[in-house]
Amino acid sequence: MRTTVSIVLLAVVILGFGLSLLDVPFAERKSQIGDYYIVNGRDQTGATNIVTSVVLDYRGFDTLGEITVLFVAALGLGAVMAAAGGRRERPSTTEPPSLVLRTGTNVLFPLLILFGVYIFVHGHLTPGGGFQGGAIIASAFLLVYLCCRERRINLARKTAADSLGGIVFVGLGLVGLAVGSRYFLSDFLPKGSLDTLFSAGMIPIIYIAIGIKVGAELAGVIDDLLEETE
Amino acid sequence: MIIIVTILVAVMLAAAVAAFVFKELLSAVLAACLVSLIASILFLFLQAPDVAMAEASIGAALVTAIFVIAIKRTGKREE
Amino acid sequence: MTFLHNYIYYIGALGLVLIGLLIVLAKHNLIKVIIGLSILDTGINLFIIAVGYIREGTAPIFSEPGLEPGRMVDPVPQALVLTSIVIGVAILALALGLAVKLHKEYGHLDLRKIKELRW
Amino acid sequence: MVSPALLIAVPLGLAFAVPLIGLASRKAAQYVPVVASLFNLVVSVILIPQALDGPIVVHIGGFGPPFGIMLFAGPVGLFMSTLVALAGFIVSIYAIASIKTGPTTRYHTLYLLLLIGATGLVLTGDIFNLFVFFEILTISSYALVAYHGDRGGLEAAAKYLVQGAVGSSLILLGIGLLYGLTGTLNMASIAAAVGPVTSVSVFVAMALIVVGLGVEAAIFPLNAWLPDAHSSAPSTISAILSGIAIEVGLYAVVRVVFTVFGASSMLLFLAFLAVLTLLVGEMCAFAQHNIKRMLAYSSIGQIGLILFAVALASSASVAAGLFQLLSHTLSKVVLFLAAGYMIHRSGSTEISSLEGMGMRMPLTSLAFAVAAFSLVGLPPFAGFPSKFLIIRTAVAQQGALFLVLVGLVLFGTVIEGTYFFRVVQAIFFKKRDSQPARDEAPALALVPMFLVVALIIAIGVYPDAITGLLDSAAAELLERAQFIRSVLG
Repeated sequence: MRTTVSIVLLAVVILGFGLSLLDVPFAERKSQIGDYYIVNGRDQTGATNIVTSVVLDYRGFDTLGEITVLFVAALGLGAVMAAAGGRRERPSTTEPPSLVLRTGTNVLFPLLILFGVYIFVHGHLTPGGGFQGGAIIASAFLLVYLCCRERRINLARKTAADSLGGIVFVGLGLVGLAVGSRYFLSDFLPKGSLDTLFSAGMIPIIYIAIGIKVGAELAGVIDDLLEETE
Repeated sequence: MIIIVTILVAVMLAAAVAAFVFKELLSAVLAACLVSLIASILFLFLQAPDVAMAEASIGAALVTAIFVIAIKRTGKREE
Repeated sequence: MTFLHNYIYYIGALGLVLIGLLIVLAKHNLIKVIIGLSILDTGINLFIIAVGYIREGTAPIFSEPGLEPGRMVDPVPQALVLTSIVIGVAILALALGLAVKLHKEYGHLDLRKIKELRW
Repeated sequence: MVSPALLIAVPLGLAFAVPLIGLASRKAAQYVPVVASLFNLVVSVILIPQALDGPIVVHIGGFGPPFGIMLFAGPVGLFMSTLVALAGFIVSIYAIASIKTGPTTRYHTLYLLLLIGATGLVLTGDIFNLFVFFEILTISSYALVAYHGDRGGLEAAAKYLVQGAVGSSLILLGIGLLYGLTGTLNMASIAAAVGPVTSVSVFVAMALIVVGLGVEAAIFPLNAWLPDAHSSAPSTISAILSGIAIEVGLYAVVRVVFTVFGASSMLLFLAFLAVLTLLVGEMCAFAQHNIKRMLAYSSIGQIGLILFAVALASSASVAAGLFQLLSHTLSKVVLFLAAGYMIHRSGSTEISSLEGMGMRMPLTSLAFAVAAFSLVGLPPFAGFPSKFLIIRTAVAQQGALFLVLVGLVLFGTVIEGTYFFRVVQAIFFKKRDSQPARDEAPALALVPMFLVVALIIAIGVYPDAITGLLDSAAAELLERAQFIRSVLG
């Protein structure tokens, strides 16, 4: 019964939506704004990756909101999981991890961290950025949890990384409000020369802050979900 | 090219249907992971490498991992 | 063939949206519902990226000299989808946390039987 | 010169710092929301005179519309952000006394983030940015509803989350479609591009966005989550969800329908939905035995009333609707906060267990009664002029249809009066066999409640103090061409 009703309901929605798609032709230019970013993005922001210049400069406020959303979810998950009791010691897995797994983890962990850092440091030049790099860093921690369940991230350090990442972003935005063009989140740093690592004003700094913050938050999410596994 | 895309879309939709049908939650999650992976390939075809990377590292890898952790701690089967 | 050329990505995206919504509406297991939300999100992301594509386009990255700005795909939808992917994982993580806690309280995740709050 | 961007940036910076502060001292963390919301209150009030001269448009990052994101701090935005900051300030003081158990640092951070989400939502002028702030608002409310970790809270949060997540997916789908149709995300340039054209596709995009936002605004039939969530949450959170979150959701619906799409053909339909919401809410509230569920259903009824006034779309009726929004927020905050301590003392949420509270907690009961009378619409409280204005402007609309709708609205308010008088009567006039000793709520809880009570009376006596702001807010919502001009030049 419920399935039938939902199918009928969905059919109406999809029909209406499908009809309106006729007004959105595939593979044609729909927006002058995208063109403007492509043409002016390099000069205005100094980044060769235009997506990065949109994410961090033109629509940087969205990204500030986005890291806030992740911050909210990580905190909320922590609050929900901690509601019944405090943080507990996690019992180690019944059988100790094999030598291969342990060695593999020890070798891979720094490599993954390095790869994540590479991704977010080069966010303004190549595909990738703070979010992708942060996710890779979190997966390095996931690997550690798979190998040695009893290891915990240092809560104070995680919180500090998380908070400082956010504070750097907001702080840079407020400095932009105070100096230069006097707009919140405006880029007041020199742009440097195109296509070099030290260019694009504050984009690399913000992406490093985001990368560390996202990595800490996602690792914290995994840590919270693993809490008190029987 | 268009044939590859068509096949990929067909497999992706089949995987989504599988996620609907499977009673075993782990299988359903793996089907959803396949959906994400194929979507990430399609993002690459649509010239969105940044998004493809995000979808692969976040949508496919991390989300699947936290799903598996959550399923391990709850029931393995639907109903 | 031209039909496929024009609509294959839209079909894929809409199909995912449809199946995702169907799972959310028709299933009773909370984890299954969350899987549906994740598929729904993927479908919407695919749709938004498809909106920004242009024929024979290149990625909006000036990675090598000689790339024409006129042939680059629209970067705005890509920026939106990056945001939406992160928001999606945020919601999923919180939802799974709630599911784990609910399972601890009730021993099952059947939404039909989780009904304390009725007057 | 103060920039409206500070209304978001400063609290956000503080919110990121709370976990660090909490590491040093758990006590200090609870004062951060108080400080942040007080800051926002002061800045909003300072900005209001400026906004009355002309809306303040802030280009974030220095990129002008439609290329960058902008904040649009007009009379409506600042009215709402003042309200958010005021309610946030009151409830955060109360929370110092009442939130003692659980991960308190996380509670205060999430609470502050909820306020930031609401503030950003009412100030932004970009539709995708609106979606992002909407997510901040809703995700923090999901987590806060489950704060106590009891069965009811978890269940309510899970159901709220599933419905809210589907709603926000629909919004995103609508935004994607809208971008495909108009090629822009700035509200003013969308409004300019959509223009007078009403095609199916524009309607579908609007329907998707309005339905998604309608889940948060608790418009019938999208409000199944609300009674559970508002009654299972901690009382502070119930107060803020009822007093701020649904109003902000309603603001978003109104902004999208009026400013972005200019959909005058939708208005009659919205008025019908509003009356339906009102009647369903009030009738369900009447049937409740649980005080918090009753207040939650009453919020649904009030949202219906506000939406009804706004959907009439004359400048007087929109102003009256905003006035009702103000008086509802003030009353509902006090009602939930007072009920919170009564429930705490009596140990039960049943209305019957509140009997004799008039003797046991006289001041709390007094605050409850004043807020209830104001909500019902008795003079000399703030609810009287607002309700009176709604009825007067609705009758002024010509047509028998409107008279029928007004009749239904009056019927709804009569029901509302009945159940509130029933509760007040139980509190003051029913005697218990064994009367417990006087046991008043702590001063930290009483002071914020009586601040609002004073405000309710002050506005009730001098409604003219705010009508100027409300009138120009109504003008901002109704004059779409003016909005487009002030943004795009």
